[in-house]
Amino acid sequence: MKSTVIVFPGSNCDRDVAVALEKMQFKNQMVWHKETKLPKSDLIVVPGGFSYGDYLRSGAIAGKSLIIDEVIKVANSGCLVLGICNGFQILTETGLLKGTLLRNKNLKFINKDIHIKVLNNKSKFTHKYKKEQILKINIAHNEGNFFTDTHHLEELEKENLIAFKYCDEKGDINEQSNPNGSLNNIAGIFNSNKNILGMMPHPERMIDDLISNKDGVNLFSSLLN
Amino acid sequence: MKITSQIIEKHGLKLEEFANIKKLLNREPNLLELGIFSAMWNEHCSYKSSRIHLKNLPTKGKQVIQGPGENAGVIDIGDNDAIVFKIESHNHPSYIEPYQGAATGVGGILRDVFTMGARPIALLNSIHFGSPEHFKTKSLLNGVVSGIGGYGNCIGIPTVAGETKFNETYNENILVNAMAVGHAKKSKIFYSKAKGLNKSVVYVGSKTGRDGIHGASMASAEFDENSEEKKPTVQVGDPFTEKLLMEACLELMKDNSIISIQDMGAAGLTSSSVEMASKGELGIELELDKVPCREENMTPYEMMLSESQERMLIILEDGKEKDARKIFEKWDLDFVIIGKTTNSNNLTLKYNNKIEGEIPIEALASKAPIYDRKWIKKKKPKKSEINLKDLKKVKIEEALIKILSSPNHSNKSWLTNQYDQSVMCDTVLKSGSDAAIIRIHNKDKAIAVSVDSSANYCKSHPITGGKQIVCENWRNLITVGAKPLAITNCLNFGNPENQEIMGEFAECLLGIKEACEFLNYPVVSGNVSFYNGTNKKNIFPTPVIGGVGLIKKLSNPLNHIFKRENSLLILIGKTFGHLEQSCFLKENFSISEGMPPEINLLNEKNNGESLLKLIDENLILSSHDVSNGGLITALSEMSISSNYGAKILKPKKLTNLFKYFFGEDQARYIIEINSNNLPKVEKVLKESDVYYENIGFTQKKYFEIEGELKISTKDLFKINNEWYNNF
Amino acid sequence: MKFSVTVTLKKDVLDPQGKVVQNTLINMGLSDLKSIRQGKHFEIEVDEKDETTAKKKVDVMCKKLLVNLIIEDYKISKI
Amino acid sequence: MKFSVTVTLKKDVLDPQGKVVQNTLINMGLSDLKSIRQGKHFEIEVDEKDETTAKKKVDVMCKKLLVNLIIEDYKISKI
Ligand SMILES: Nc1ncnc2c1ncn2[C@@H]1O[C@H](COP(=O)(O)OP(=O)(O)O)[C@@H](O)[C@H]1O
Ligand SMILES: [Mg+2]
Repeated sequence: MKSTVIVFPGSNCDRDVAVALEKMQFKNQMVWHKETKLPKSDLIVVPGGFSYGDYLRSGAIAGKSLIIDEVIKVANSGCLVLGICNGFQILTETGLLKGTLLRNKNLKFINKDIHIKVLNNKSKFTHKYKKEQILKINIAHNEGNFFTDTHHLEELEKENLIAFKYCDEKGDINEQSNPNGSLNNIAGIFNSNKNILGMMPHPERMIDDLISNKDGVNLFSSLLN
Repeated sequence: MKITSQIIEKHGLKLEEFANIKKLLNREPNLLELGIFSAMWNEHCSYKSSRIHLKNLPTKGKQVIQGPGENAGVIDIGDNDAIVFKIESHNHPSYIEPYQGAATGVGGILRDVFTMGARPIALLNSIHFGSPEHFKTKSLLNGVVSGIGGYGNCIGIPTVAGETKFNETYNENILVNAMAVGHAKKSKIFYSKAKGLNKSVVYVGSKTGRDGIHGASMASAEFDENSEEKKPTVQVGDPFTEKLLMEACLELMKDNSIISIQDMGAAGLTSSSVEMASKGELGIELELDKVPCREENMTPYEMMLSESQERMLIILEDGKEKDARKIFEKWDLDFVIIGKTTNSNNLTLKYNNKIEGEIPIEALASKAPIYDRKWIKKKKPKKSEINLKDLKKVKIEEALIKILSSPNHSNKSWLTNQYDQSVMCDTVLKSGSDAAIIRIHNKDKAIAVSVDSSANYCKSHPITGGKQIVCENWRNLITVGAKPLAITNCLNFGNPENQEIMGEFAECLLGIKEACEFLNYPVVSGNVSFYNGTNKKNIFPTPVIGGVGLIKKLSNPLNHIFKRENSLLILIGKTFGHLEQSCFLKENFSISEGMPPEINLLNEKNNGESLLKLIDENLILSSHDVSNGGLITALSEMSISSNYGAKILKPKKLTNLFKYFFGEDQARYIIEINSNNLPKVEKVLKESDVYYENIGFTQKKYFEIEGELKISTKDLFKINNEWYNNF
Repeated sequence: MKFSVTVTLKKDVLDPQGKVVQNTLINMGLSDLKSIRQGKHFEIEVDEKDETTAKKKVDVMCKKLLVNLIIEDYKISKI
Repeated sequence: MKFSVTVTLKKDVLDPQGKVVQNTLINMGLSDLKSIRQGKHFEIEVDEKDETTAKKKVDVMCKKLLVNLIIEDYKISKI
């Protein structure tokens, strides 16, 4: 499997996700945002961080960079695209994913390990997880408060396009287990084709027991076959 | 323009100093030159009041690659790996504008570290606020914390450890000290010393604006009613640009184009160019019209004194300009050759081809004033007036709850959850324990880092206080299994022109020196911040120690959290029951007189090294040092974040329960061990002649002292986590 | 020619920031506050003398970058 | 009574956001852009009929919370 990580000025989880991909045996390449061509690959990752300092709106400026036109092209032709954290924000700014990410409801940056539930394990990104599996995973963001219009929200729920929801240790999805105010506790969504996944939590931080746990491993291994 | 005494005073210079300047120049300086002298000769850059004391600190050791004198200290951790680190204060700016002040503090210290060729891998901070009830405290705390997070999170370097304290002594003068730690190849460290004639001096990074003009002088003057007027000099941090600057510099450092590199920190272009030239014993000529400016009509004076952030000065090898420029252009940063090195030994400033200022480098550097300020010894403090009968008026349980729920002891996750602690994916142990552990990327070794201070101890007896902070810092590294290697220090004090304050400074340094020498724990970098206080009210002396230790093999990282049921608890070190200066007396009786606990360096070293031996032999499940709040507080902390509590047996040779449980005697640790390992553990401790006691064992759910108290660990957690909920 | 652009969240979009600010102000005793909404403000200068053309250019900037049309409204005025 | 408040960075204070936005717009081909500075905008409604008193109340909100007087200027106008 070949993967490509897009690097924007201000990306800072680009190395982290590259390390994870390589550890999972992807053949990975980094591509600078000023490039106009993408190498042929099976997976494109838009990494986390603070592209352009999150100035204006997080993801807005990266959403206008040269390489993004290419990302949109290949995404529309079915290539797998994974946006993590700032990557998720960028994907919503490009329109590849609908909705947007507002400021956390407590107006503070939040970094901690939280729990999410796998709602849909019938996708190329999640099939190695069990349905309703609870993962412990790290979040680190200022704007993770997912918002969209009622129509889209209904579609997400009905078409099973919600990948993950925030929950508690036991799997309960409620206001207490919602760290940032996200609509319906949404932590990650697919596009209608399910070849694009945007998620706020950081799976690349969960691949090593010494550092955290290995709850992110299956996301990468799902993508391998 | 005629230089009047008013102008001189405005520049923070004394008339004698001005006379001295005239002598060095053989003439009157013009305004530009005066500004440059004021920047270089102020406390912040010249260390004029502290230098003769700093000289005495131990700075050498097998582990030291670069001691004080460069942008940051460098130590050797084997296998061609080096650790680069330093701490710096940003107290005054943070009081005026907490968010930007703290943010630019973080930005500044990061530049000191990546200037030397290191990729920053961890950030720490030591922040001190006034009383929690003071009307400014809440907003200052909020601002500082979001500023620290705002900068570190954006640039993508984990903020992993620190300390947060409240004390009314900081009501009008908070402390914000930031420490950065980086990793470099030992064979690729970059220094600021210029070499060679006619080499290009290159300006890279952000454009120069009118920010913080005279910031360095502000950091060196006491606050007064007029300090509000100094507000417009606050700088705004731009972590995004700093990220670009960092990546660009690290990219350029991959080959051999750089002769010398220096960040523009306090006193910006002035101090960076003078420092490079002075270390290289060269002159430097700058063409100021070439300086990239953000605002129109900036004068040479403004350009030389601006403290705009995110800028660097580089001296390049011949012929490397083109490739270097390409790198900076790729990162959308300015890259302009603004001058060259010369053999004139002068700082020569040209503007539109006219010489606007010319000063001998040595007048600014080696000939800057040095003061041997008068100081007086601290008298031994009064004994505290508490008798054993009064102690009995409180219950152990109440006293414990008071400590655990106090602002100073409350759980800090409210803060630390606002910092990205995990980015870079090498944080093995986050904040909350005695020290943080950061893995060296791609290797199975790690460093441990911690910052510590004890203003109350230092106030009551500076020498002991100085020793204590070094020892506490050393202990904090040991409890997570690291061999302490070296420290950086940030010395936050009041007005040095006051003999008592200068005495506190001198004596704290004596204490630091003695402890560092004994523990082979040299000082490799640091920073001094004087004039902390308002209108003659000086802050408590607050030296802060930042330590780095090495974990050679990262198989089984340790922390302070109880691991299982029925393991044995051993207290290493002797308990005398020293209550003076303790949290117990402060929180329960509002008594703050008396001596801090005595430091016995011999025991300190022996106990610490013996514990490291036990850790190396894999005999320890968890460990924690005993410090503020005494044994009982340390034990509760081990229970709070765990599923297990403890049952502590009543000590046999007990004189007084309060003294035993709340005393703050030093050089003590609590360890949790598997009971099967007791013989092995005892053997090591006995062989090294370490005093120890078996104090109890871990159990499920409850924290208990036989016959005295029993609290569920859940309740302890709640008690400890309530205070910050108001924020 | 100079323009000011104000960008506000659409009515039906949750404004967490505005809400917190409102609560804070009320807690501070400023109880007459009925509502507060927070948005962005830009001051834009374009090199163009004709007002209609200039305004059009600013409008393009808004549509292309400054405004997230899914959640935000905007207003341009000459200053 | 309703007011709009615009909050802008003081002259000479670095505007990192404005700088990045400006570069981006120019890179996107909107080269007539001479300058752009970013600020905040509030829409505030207060329960008070007298304009002077109402405005004073808004002013208090600005001074106490909404504006960082050290680096920002502000302007209140009735809408
Ligand atoms: N308390 C101290 N102990 C040891 N070294 C110190 C201390 N204070 C300052 N130094 C050293 O003096 C040098 C100059 O410090 P400073 O002016 O703060 O550096 P910078 O110019 O990089 O900000 C540095 O090498 C620093 O490590
Ligand atoms: Mg420096």
